[in-house]
Amino acid sequence: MSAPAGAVVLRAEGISKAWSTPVLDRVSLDLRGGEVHVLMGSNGAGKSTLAAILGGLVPADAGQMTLGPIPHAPRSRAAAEAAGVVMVLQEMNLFPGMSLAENLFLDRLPSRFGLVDRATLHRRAVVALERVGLGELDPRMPLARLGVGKRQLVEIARALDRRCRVLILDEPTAALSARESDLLFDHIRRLVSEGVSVVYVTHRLDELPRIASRVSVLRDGRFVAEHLGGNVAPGRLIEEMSGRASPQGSAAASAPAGDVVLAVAGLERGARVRKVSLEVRSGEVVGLAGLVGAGRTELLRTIFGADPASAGSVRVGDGRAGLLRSPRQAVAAGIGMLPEDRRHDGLLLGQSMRVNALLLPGQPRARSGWIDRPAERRAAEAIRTGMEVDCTSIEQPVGQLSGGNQQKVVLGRWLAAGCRVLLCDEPTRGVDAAAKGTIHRLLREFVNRGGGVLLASGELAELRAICDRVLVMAGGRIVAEFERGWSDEAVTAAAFESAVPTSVEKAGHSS
Amino acid sequence: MNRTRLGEWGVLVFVWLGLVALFGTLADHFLSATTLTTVASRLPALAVVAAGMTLVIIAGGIDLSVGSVMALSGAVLGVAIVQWGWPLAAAIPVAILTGALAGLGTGLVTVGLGIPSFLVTLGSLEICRGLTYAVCDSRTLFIGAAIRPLAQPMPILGIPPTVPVALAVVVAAQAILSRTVFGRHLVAIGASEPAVRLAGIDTSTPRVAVFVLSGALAGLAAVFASARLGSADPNAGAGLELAAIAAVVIGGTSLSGGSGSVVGSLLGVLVIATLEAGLAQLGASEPLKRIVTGGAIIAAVAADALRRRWEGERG
Amino acid sequence: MNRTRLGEWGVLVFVWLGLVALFGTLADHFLSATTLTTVASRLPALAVVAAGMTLVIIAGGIDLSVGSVMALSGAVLGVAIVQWGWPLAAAIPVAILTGALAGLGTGLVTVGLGIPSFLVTLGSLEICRGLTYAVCDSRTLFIGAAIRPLAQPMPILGIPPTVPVALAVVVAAQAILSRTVFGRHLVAIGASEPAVRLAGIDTSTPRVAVFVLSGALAGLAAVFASARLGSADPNAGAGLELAAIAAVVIGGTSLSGGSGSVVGSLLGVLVIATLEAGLAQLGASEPLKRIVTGGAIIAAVAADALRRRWEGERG
Amino acid sequence: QGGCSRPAGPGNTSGGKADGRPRIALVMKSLANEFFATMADGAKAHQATAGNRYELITNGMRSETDVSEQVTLIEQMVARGVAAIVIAPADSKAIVPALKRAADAGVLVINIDNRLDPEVLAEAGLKAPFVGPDNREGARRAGEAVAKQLDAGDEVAIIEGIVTAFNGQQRALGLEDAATAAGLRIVARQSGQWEMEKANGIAAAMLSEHPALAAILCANDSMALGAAAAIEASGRRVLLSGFDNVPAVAPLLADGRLAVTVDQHGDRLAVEGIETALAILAGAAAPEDRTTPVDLVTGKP
Ligand SMILES: Nc1ncnc2c1ncn2[C@@H]1O[C@H](COP(=O)(O)OP(=O)(O)OP(=O)(O)O)[C@@H](O)[C@H]1O
Ligand SMILES: Nc1ncnc2c1ncn2[C@@H]1O[C@H](COP(=O)(O)OP(=O)(O)OP(=O)(O)O)[C@@H](O)[C@H]1O
Ligand SMILES: [Mg+2]
Ligand SMILES: [Mg+2]
Repeated sequence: MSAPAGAVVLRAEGISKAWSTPVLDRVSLDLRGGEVHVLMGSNGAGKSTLAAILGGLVPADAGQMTLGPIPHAPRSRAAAEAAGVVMVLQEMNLFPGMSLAENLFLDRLPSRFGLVDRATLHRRAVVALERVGLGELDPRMPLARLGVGKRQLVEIARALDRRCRVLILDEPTAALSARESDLLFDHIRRLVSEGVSVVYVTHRLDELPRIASRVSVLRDGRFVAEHLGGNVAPGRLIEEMSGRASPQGSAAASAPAGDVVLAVAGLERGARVRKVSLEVRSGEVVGLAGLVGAGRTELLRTIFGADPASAGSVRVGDGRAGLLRSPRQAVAAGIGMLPEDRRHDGLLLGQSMRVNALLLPGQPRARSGWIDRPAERRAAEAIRTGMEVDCTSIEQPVGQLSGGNQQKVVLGRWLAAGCRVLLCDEPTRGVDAAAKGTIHRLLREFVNRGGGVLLASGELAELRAICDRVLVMAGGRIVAEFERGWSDEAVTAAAFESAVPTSVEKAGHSS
Repeated sequence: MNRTRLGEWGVLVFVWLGLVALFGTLADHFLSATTLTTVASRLPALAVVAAGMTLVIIAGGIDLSVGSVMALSGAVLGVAIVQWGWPLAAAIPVAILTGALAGLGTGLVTVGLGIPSFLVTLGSLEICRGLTYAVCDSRTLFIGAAIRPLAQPMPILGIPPTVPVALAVVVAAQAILSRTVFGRHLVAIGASEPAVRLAGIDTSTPRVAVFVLSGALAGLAAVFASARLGSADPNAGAGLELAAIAAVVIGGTSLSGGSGSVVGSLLGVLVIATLEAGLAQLGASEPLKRIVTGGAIIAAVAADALRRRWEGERG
Repeated sequence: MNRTRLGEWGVLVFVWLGLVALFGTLADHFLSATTLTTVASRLPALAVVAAGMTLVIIAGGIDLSVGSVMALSGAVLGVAIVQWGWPLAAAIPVAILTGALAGLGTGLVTVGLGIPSFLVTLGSLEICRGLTYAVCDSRTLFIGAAIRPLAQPMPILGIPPTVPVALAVVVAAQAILSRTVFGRHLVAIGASEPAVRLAGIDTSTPRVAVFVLSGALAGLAAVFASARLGSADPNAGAGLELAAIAAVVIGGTSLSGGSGSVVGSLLGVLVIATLEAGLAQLGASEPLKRIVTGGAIIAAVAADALRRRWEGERG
Repeated sequence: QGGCSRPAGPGNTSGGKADGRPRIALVMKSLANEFFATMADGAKAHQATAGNRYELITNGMRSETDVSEQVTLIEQMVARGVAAIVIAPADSKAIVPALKRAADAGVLVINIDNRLDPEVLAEAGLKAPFVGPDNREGARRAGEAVAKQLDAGDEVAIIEGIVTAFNGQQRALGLEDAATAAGLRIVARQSGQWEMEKANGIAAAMLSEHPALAAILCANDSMALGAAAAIEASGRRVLLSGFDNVPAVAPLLADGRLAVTVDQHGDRLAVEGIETALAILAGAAAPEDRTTPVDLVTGKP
């Protein structure tokens, strides 16, 4: 993209913010007209906090902001939006039970005498949805019918519909597939050409060359570097973000594959998982690629027994082939899972790292059900060191940890349990580059010790970095398999060619 | 969504028809116009309270104080008519206002201090009952002729005028819920209050307003109950909160907020009233009544759970 | 966490001391050994029920049936002693078992069908009350000398033997909660049931077990209550659920599950019992009693909410 | 008088006397019930007019059926150091042990309103003089008054109070006695739990189920008020009886919608109990049990 040309639109100077500890320390940032200003930094660097201050969600403790010539001190998100600063949050704030249209316009439902004008609402909703390529959806259908990716698009559509001078996007592509990301980038480019300025937070290095006009790097709440244009050497960025040299070499130092540790045969679950057969060998990381809604999450959950299968069988190692009826059976058989939504399904956010790391059927215990506290503390400390979890103590609630550290806690739990097979669903979504590297390395070490991993990811770069083989899913089936050395084009083509529209969304139309 | 709604209501209508058939067989005169009148005249008070409760629950709260608020409003109504000699037309608004004020207090404390409404209304339940005893000196007030016309069956329909009023309230509450900005915000608040706040919407006002509404409807219920009984009873409404919650939940509203319907609650009320009337006509013994009522609550909720599961599996 | 616990308990102890000082000034014999004894003898039944309720609420449920279950267990105890002539040592386990079975039923329905326990126990509340009336033919059963020793003050301490038993139960329940794998799982289930299930832990067994425990403790409470009355009263425990919930929440347990303590609930019980004792000694009028009790619930919860906010601000 | 503690236990003769006046506790059932509210008012008026001869503490329960709460009240009164407890028991058996403990602590116990079970009293070794009405007899006379206006074979229904309450049972028995004696047919009998609202629903159901119903006999006036509304809504002419003579039924008596109710003079009941206590405290011997009069109050025929 072209270098920033416009005048400064939004200027922030000396912004500081402390929660329980200082999070932002005298950070300054300026945003020029028609630029895409990318913010990068490790988990917890303060990117979202800075964005939230700009967007009026939280007040700064110190510092000033100006929007054009006038001071910018929004007291609320609504005030910021009125001034033309619109923000898409990192955590999705949508209402699954309500219709798409209502989700898009909840704070400004068209109404007459307090009565919602549905016709206008739906007309506007169709327009807003078309903007993000969801024009074919019925705005009356409940949001609950959409998968995570499409929900993210709805959230973005909500922001795009507002007249804005500044658009703040906090990790918008974390849940998007390549195709959807492309669509979003097209939009951003269009908005920029219309003079809108964008603040863009991401962890994905591969996106920089495609949209960044400028890249600012935050580390521990301080501004550390700024780069013009998007062509920055990844190694340098990682160094700036982490404050140390980036680990050399890919994590995929592949060992020869051994015996089959996981064999899935003819697994079915309604229309979402159809006759899936696959094998994972010891020493192997097998990837699952596919478009949003292809059924990867469902497949992993069905293998794990979290959702009931209607037919098929699963075998772990030399064990008996059969269906796993519950996660309990799966864990007993030697499988562990990193769920897609780790905050809800993987962790107890209010509980300590110690409790979460040892949340397993076989907790360290002395006799007849009584917890052996010293043994427990030792085990938790061992996981903390082994997994390089960054926390103040093992008593810190995991809700306060960064995404990457949260994921390390879940991973550490399964490794401590001694499982043979790990099912990983988007294990590094929203995780910074350094923590991502650590997680990949830990997974690699796990397979090198004889384990097997089945890993679903929407990020082709991740699949390339760590997988020995990649299976492509579409419409609940496995439609292609690639050995190392595959190209993005080939995988994407396979995912598209066989992509069948899901029956779920069709039903939404007909109602 | 509409299909689901029909499914939900279908189960209830089915349960209700089952009850009617059962009692029709067991009791000699169950299938009669008198029974209809009896059941119809018992509906209004519970129906409007359940309507208010539905909105409160959908918005993520609960109101345990409805029974006491109803008693308090009834006491005020009785004192206004009997002791101060006010005309009905003046006393009724005051009774409703009393309920609304009680609701306002609850709402302000709940929202202002950020305490679960379960606890605040557990407290206001006691406070309002105490105030009721204080207002009417713990005595039943006989209102009599001044208010009875409201509860006398109308010439042709055979139902008292309170019934259409209550139905209108239910329809209005349903419309508020599904057609107004206020109603949609309530649903959203029940689903996730922080998310609504983040969307730049004021959540305090609707959250307080829904308690005011629930209180006002409890006040209206007091008018209905006083009309039917011809008296204001300081002990009125004991256990009303549980009956209303049961009706709401039988009607398919989720106790955790964010979804539900007022019409469903009306069906829930109908089921409960029919069950009561049937058991009374059979002359069932007290133990049997209790066991059947309890079993019915569990059965209704279980049926709904099974229906959901079944629908979920079909896709 | 421990600092927070102390803070929580500190507020309660402070509230309690305030009450004692207040009543000590207003009523001339309040600060006496006899008052202590009477408060102490009132505690056991409510304390063990509140202990069970604490575990249920921490695990994300609620048990509205405790009062009826207590009455049912009491009726069985009475019938066993009076009509079948069983010795106390045989009748007590049967009473506790009755409670446990009622809890088992509740637990199985709740977990098996996936229905909120609020509704299931709303139903079993009615069912158990009906069964109670059926078991004892709606009559109070006088047990008499067989059971009274349990309620007689012990020689030196001046408190009945039920008090140390109840304290032991509270300590045991707290130990279960914070020291056993079962307790750990209960807290985890209350925080996020799906997360626990996906960690490969069986959640059904603990979820059912906690209702069995709550039922068994209601059965034990029935033994305490029967000892105090020398009789089995079919109406025992009406409203007990609300008193227990109030105690639990005053004690700092979150109604949404996932955190809390049994010791806190005991302090909650103490506050409630002291309030009751003080108001009774003053001979407060019924309206005043209600208003003060309600106000106290709200005040206690508000104080806790403000403390949290304040601690949150200090970080 | 400060908050300093004074021992109040067995053998403490000064206990119960503040300023030399005896302190008397009146423990009733629920003050939510009008009958007891009247009783409390009567006692307070007596205390005020009796020239402050004694100090009075009145207490009632939250709910009429919560026996254990009444036991708590008894214990608190002992702790407060009263000289006598005048009690209207919520249960004729279950509170005897608590009263026995009170008596052992030196407190005089007078039983009013609802008679304690003689067997249980004997078993516990407690003596408590009784002053109160005969509920069964009162109800029988009310039933009789209604039966006089009916013919043998006519259908009647009974709405009982809480089935576990002793006075409820007595009243139901009395009504039954009268109906049987007059050859009436009792076609329905249910509990209205003492409540107006419940009784209204039950009466309505009885009226639809029994088209020939000639009378409804209620065990208290609250339920009679509920039944009266149901009768009026049905447009039928059905005789009705109540019990307690609360002020609210006056208009119903005046126009004959309520045929009869029973006055047990609740206000005087407590006063007589207190007088008995004062007499015994002053040294008189414990009197014999005494049944107080009940009066029929009949409506316009
Ligand atoms: N509401 C809050 N209360 C307390 N601490 C908070 C709050 N919000 C954020 N923090 C803390 O502030 C720090 C910065 O968080 P922030 O979300 O800004 O980081 P980020 O750079 O966006 O990270 P990520 O890449 O994981 O999104 C973190 O340590 C976080 O735990
Ligand atoms: N609980 C549900 N109810 C309705 N539809 C669902 C549900 N869960 C998933 N779906 C739909 O089923 C399809 C398969 O979803 P799944 O989450 O398995 O896909 P995925 O390949 O993992 O994609 P994603 O990247 O969104 O996780 C999607 O269209 C999704 O919207
Ligand atoms: Mg962030
Ligand atoms: Mg997925």
